Amino acid sequence: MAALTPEKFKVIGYTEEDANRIDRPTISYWQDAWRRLRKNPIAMGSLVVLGILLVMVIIGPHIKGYDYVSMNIAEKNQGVSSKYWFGTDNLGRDLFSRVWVGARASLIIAIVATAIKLIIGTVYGALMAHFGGWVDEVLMRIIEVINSIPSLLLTILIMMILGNNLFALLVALSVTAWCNTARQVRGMIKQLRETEYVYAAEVLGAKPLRIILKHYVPNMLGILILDTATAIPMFIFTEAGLSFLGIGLKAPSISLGVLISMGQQNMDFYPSQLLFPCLVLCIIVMAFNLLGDGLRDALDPRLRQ
Amino acid sequence: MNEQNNPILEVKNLRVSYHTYAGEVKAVRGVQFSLEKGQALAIVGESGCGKSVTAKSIMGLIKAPQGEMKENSEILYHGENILKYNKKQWQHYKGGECAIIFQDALASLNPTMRVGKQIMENLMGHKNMTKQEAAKEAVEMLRMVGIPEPEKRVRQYPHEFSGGMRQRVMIAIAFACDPKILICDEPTTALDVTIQGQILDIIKNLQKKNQTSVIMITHDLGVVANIAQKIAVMYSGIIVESGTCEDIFYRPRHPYTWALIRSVPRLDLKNKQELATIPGTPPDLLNPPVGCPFCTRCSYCMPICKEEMPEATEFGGEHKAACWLHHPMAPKVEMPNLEGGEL
Amino acid sequence: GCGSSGETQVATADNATAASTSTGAADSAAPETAGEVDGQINLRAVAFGNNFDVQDMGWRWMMGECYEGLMRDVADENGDRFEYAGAESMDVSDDGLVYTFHLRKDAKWSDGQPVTAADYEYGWKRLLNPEYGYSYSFYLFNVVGAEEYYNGQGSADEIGIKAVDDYTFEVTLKVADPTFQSKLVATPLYPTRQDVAEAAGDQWGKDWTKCVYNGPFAMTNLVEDNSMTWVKNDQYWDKDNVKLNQVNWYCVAENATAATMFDNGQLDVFDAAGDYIAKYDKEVEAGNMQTMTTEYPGTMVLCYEQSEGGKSGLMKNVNIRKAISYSINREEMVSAVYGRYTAAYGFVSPAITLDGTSYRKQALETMKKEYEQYAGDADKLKALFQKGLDELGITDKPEDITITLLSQGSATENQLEREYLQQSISQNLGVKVELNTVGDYQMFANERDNKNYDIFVGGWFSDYNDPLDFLNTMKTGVYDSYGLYSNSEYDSLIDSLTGENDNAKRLEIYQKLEDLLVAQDCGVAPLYYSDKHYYYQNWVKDFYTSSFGASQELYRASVQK
Amino acid sequence: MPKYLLRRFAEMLITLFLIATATFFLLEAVPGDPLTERASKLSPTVKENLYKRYGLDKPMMERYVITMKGICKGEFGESVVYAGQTVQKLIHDRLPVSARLGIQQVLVGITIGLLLGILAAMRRGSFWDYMVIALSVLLISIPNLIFGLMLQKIFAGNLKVLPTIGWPAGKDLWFGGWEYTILPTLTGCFSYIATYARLLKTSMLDVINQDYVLTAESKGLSRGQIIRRHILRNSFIPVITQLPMSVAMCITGSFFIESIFSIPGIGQYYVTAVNNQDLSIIMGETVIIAALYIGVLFITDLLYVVVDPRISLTGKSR
Amino acid sequence: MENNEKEVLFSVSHLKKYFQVGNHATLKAVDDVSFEIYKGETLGMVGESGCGKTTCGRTCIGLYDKTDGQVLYKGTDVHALNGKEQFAFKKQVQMVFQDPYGSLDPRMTVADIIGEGIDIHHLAKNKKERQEMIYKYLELVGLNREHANRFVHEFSGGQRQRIGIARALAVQPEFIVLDEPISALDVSIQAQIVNLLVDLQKKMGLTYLFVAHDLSMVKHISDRVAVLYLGTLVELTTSEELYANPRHPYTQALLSAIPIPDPKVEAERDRKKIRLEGEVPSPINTKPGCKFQGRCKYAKDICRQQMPELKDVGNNHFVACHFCDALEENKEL
Ligand SMILES: Nc1ncnc2c1ncn2[C@@H]1O[C@H](COP(=O)(O)OP(=O)(O)OP(=O)(O)O)[C@@H](O)[C@H]1O
Ligand SMILES: Nc1ncnc2c1ncn2[C@@H]1O[C@H](COP(=O)(O)OP(=O)(O)OP(=O)(O)O)[C@@H](O)[C@H]1O
Ligand SMILES: [Mg+2]
Ligand SMILES: [Mg+2]
Repeated sequence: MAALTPEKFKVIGYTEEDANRIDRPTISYWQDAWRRLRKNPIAMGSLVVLGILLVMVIIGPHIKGYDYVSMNIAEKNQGVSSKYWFGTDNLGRDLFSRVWVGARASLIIAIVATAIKLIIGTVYGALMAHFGGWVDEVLMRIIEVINSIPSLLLTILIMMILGNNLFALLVALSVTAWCNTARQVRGMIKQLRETEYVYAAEVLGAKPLRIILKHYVPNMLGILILDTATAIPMFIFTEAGLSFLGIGLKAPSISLGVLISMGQQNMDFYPSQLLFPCLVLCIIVMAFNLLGDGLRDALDPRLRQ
Repeated sequence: MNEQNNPILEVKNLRVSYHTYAGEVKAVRGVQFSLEKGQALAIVGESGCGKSVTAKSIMGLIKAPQGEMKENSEILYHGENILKYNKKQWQHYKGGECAIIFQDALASLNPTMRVGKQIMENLMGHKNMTKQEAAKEAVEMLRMVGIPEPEKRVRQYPHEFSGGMRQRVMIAIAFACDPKILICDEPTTALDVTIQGQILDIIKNLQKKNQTSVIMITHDLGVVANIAQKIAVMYSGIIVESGTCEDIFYRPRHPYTWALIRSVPRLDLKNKQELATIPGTPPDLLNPPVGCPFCTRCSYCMPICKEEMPEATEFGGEHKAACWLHHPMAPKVEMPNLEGGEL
Repeated sequence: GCGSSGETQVATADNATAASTSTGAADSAAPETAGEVDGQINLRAVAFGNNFDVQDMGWRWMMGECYEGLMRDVADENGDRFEYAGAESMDVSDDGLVYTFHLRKDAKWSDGQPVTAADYEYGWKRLLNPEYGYSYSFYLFNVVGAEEYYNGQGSADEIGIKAVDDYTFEVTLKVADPTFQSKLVATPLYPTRQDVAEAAGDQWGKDWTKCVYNGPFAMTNLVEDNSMTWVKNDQYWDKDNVKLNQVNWYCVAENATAATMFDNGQLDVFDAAGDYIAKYDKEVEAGNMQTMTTEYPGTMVLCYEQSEGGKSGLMKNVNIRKAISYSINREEMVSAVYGRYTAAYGFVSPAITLDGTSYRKQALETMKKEYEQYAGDADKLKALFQKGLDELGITDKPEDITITLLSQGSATENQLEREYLQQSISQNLGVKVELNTVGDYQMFANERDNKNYDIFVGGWFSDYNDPLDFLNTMKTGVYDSYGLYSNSEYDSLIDSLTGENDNAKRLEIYQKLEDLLVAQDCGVAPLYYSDKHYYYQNWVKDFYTSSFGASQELYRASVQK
Repeated sequence: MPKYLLRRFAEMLITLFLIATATFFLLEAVPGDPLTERASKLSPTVKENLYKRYGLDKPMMERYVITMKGICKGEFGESVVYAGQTVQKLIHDRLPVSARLGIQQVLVGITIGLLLGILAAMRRGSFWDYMVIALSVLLISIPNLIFGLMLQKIFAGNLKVLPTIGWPAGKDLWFGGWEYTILPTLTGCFSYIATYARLLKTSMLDVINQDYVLTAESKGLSRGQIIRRHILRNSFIPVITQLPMSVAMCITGSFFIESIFSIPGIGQYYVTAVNNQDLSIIMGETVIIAALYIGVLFITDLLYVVVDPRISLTGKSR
Repeated sequence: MENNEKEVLFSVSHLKKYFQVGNHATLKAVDDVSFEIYKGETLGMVGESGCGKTTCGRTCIGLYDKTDGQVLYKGTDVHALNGKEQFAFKKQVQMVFQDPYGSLDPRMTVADIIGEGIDIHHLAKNKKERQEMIYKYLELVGLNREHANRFVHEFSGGQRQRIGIARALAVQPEFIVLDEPISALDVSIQAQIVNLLVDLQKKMGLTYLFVAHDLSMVKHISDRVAVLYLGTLVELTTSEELYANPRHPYTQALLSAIPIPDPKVEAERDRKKIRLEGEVPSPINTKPGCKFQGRCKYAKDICRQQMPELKDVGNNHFVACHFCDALEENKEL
């Protein structure tokens, strides 16, 4: 304890500056969220895993130098070896290269489908919330109808109508998925519309476009990001499911789904053909899911202070 | 006040921290007070100074892993440290010995459970009543807190009640098992003055009738004046001054208390006359100042205040204040006039 | 009938009233509950059909066991042979035009009624009835008045099909036709009970409980997509030779499931494919089970879109077709993709016999010689392809050319097959091969009929034992489904067979036809000959398959546990 | 109330009508028709007969009117692909099978899912929490088919404790032959386990932070009592919201399960029908499934009211 | 303050604002309210929670559409402005919101929040000027420049409310609706804000509509006070008069219920407090007659049948009660 000297007992009062000081560093909402995300080891782990996956998806197919389509009947159905890290498939193709090519396709499909879902869903939801009244009713009814038709029917029919191609696949994947986004966006905007800061902007004379761009959109991003993080694994997974019905990508294009469905048919004999694609799928889905959980926490306004 | 009656509740060196993403929030930093039977203690202080956390600590509601009760913290109920209680004892203590009323009655009542059942739940848990007895008793409880047609009301859900009535239900729940201690965490802040009066009356009457000790948490000095015998003034996780009602209102010794009392507009003030204010904002509990927490806003701040936490000085009776101004070396400062002007 | 690739066992067939034995023991559609009857066999089907109309040839593999026609294709260790069944004997007039069948007098339907010539007459005429639109009506077009009736020009009474008396059945042909006899084992020519069929009305052939049976077994229970039970038909004339008391069929879609059941002994027979073959061959070696492979009259071929040249427009050129055909290593494909079957260089399957000997033993696979010049030589193949391009006046480089391969199915074999073809062709010819893959047969047919392809894998599974059944499919206008191969020389050669009774001459013409189709025109590119490959438990005895009757021959099989 | 029911009913009918219309035109948009394959071998006159028989010769709008009229009368017509197959027959033969499978799946799946969800929520951040997350990701990432086959191999193949394929019928249709239903139910319930575990966990975490849970705690209730009386019911809204989706999924989504276990349910037939463009059957099944879905939606709305007294049926819908 | 020729800024007559809730219920948030606001004054508006204060304020400045009645701002109807006029109107009339946490967009920096009005009304010629203006307003409300680039969640409640005030001031309005600007704040901070507001009013000649339920604060800041009960105006007079001489039974109860922060006074008063019976009724589907009837111990038949008019009882004092004169006499008893 420092000695108590008389100087220390001179009234000096306070300064405005000190009184109003904010000790915390200046950070934006996103920095804040990022900081919180960074504190979450699980989410960061997922992020790292996703980073590694991303790298592997780009360079993975080239590591072993095997082309993923050329067959080599002499070396079909090989197990794990130093030559073929994941073994080969039943036409003698290197499974390691194929898995990463497949993961790449799955990811791209999922990302594009998510983008479609987000764009359509956001616009649709915004329309519902903005116009309200009978427009809202009608648009809502359309969503209801789409949701009531078994999605399997929609998917298969769309693949039939548009043919078995990538575009059809994307449409089929996102045809029902956007409904949920639209609902969320609608709810969010309806809620935002009643917030005091939007009223404040209105009092200031802000035009609707300004309110949308400056207030609605930034405040919806959290939800949309979360939506993305959950939609991507869902699409990867749904696409994999379609491969089992024989619709989906055409050879030589492959996705994880195609690999898994091929692997399934050989699982009694060459389990590695099923194991590796499944493993990669699980890792991707798990990473996105855990990241999504982390994001939910990081973006949750109730957890901030 | 007298030595002969042992305090029913004694809080010693209570320290509670919350672990958040940003770091450790030291919400309560060494709170100390005692409460006697039938007494009403008011804890006042601004928002975020740790009043509710103190109350929750006494109720045993600090939850790991976010919340952490620091070592050496002691809460003695009839001389026994409740922090050492086992599960059984806790269950008996909570609700049976000590009850709490939260500020937001709507949020504090389970929206999906009938009001009567929420009262019965407490009765059945602590008084070993049968369902029928408890149901009857619940009606009585509602009648006691002045809810009309209690027979009908027990079968309703909280959202069918008005704000004042919900708060009365909370009171009924709290009083259901005749607790020895009642903690009211800002029970009337959300209510109108007319309803607020009714609620305070009910609490006061029940307190008198049952000899219950009350801890009233509020930042409304008017409410404090109405109900309390003892007052603890809290600032930034610390009790800066405590004493009897008269002590605090008429002989306050801490600059914060001065400022607090003066900043309340009084009806006898002249129109648009400048009010006394406390400048600035309270410190951040994430990194509380080493010295006196009030030093950044205090007109009497001295260099020592920024360096070291002052010890509590006693002024006779139970009146204590923690301020360097009462150190012998400090200049003599009188409490400024109650009227207007900055401190 | 025809199939695209692989075989789909979806069936359609017929029958009659008040099933005598529908006291179904099985309350549960589950395998093991059907009480332990001695002598029962458990079999698997990939899918069940629900057409019991014999004339529709729907459920051939069932019809052979529950129904019976004039003759029966009987298999034993010596292969198939046709034996009299519903008929005891047959007289053929010297000009080969009039066939008189003397029916067996002890043949009975499962409800105890005798099988009479009237039943045959009704069945045959029903086959020709234009209202029903049976696909196999053409079997009888050579009968006097038949085609006219079918096309709405004549009446049923004018058809040369007559029940002379209860047990004498007479058929008059327009021209002599040596293949007629081989059609007699086919289900469309089975008898049908008029009273039962008419009583069932719209439900005829759709509701199995309204059927009557005249074969060794009678259906007693059916749960769609699940299981089917037959019991021995005690009204059957040859019931003493039928050793099995009950046959249980299970609908098991997944090979893995079937293998599990087979390993457990829940299935007695397993038609393995792919890697299961290697697995079970080892078991056979160890004496844990038995195996059997028989030829089956089916050939899978690569079809080209020859009417308009396909999506690429190239398929009209014979050199291009040949280049594609020769770039496929059939031996490798058969072993890598299927693990069974035989590489094919001809169209007619070895299972087809002529005068009792396999047609393939009598006729060369004429394409092989040219194929061997090119096989495995990418430069030569490219040159051949280029030659075709030059002939068409196309200046595109091969790498800018895309050939579309239409395919269907999602089983491993289907996938491997199309990827193998895609790889082979694109590697050898340097062209791009695009896959047009559809989920199922219905869509496949749509795509095919809309000509959204250059090539696809098709196949023909013969319905009667004569090379003509294969070769006739490629005649202009017979089946549009085979890439629309059309050659007037080929057509006139086929026509010249009409009325030709001399088998030697016929063989000569058949050879010419096949040479023209496969070697010269490359109208189709044969890939492999189909076969049947079964594993069965050691306790199963005398289990055979027949080429033109039931796939699984249970008539004489027995179980000795 | 009757007024509300009436309005609700009318709304359902409108939705059903829209669904039927949408389905009809979607099917029309698909190239080709169900008779292509069958007709390819037939002569033109016979072909004509065939098309006439199924009414496919009429112009689209006329067929639309006919179809809609049929639906009003509850007649969907006969299958074009499988002669003799009608929607009525499907409902009679197959719907009960699917229903039992679905109910068992949903019940078992939701029960286990909810238990895991409670475990994860109560032990947030612990080993158990992560186990539940990992398990649920695993369960939804791996296709049903693979699980089904593996279960089959293990329990029916290696251990021989359960039958490989089959499904109770006859008098066992609803309450017997349990051993047959174990594996299919298990296979099917995995995805529900995953969904509901995560759903309940999230919503419980929301509820746990509510003030009334603190109130409950301050009454001295035990943990179990708090969960049962105060947390669970209040976390059920999202779970209820998910229900209709699960019900819709358990009918068409059982395709693989029905196929590997040879279960004669409606799901398998539905996929076949869609692939075959079997118009009448698709229409029929779609309308039935949609009606079921809408019905469940209605039940969900009732459940909302039961679970949360703040929600009123006749008030604004959520 | 006594001179009657003060300029009328807002003239509200028979204003009604109903909300449609649920299917057929009407919530009468503001039911036939008339008053005037003079230029340069502060009109206080008190009443319990949910009595329609916010709604009234918002309807006055055109944020809500009215159901009936009229609001004139400088003689023009607020609800009948065309786009351009409305834009100009919004520059002159501003609002400070009740909740300092909810009224600031969490994704914007303080500079952007204050700058929004400047941008919308093109008050700054260039970036630099905008920046300077922002600094000016920040300092005006007692914050400093370094706060400009921070996000609102870093600020305490009082600081946030000051940001809200700066935002309103940035468009240089003449009139500001202060919708309970202090009720969410700490006692120690409340005084800061009130001082600031009084100070700004003096400096800029602003007119305030000050909404609050804290009567002591309202008395302190207001020239005149309007008391609302369940959407209707029950009493309107100068603040001195109101506190000295409340005429409406509700006002009387209200005033007597305010707890005084002085134990002795409080103990004294406790016995004299008027205790209202019952609960505040719901504004949905109210009964005819005086809205206070259910809780008023003086209620007679007429109160149940007829809504009392707001009438002048002299001394600029308006009361809506059938018996206010009788009560006046009874008071002494
Ligand atoms: N669950 C929690 N997690 C993190 N920090 C918390 C939590 N609960 C309270 N705190 C922090 O502890 C400090 C004291 O909070 P407390 O609720 O006791 O304040 P208070 O005095 O009751 O304020 P008020 O008057 O607003 O109720 C605050 O800074 C608050 O942010
Ligand atoms: N947008 C709205 N839709 C429906 N009802 C509303 C709406 N806004 C307000 N109300 C209702 O109108 C009544 C008056 O509300 P208002 O917000 O004006 O009250 P207030 O006096 O400002 O209360 P507080 O003191 O709580 O802010 C309340 O009953 C409220 O529920
Ligand atoms: Mg608190
Ligand atoms: Mg308000």
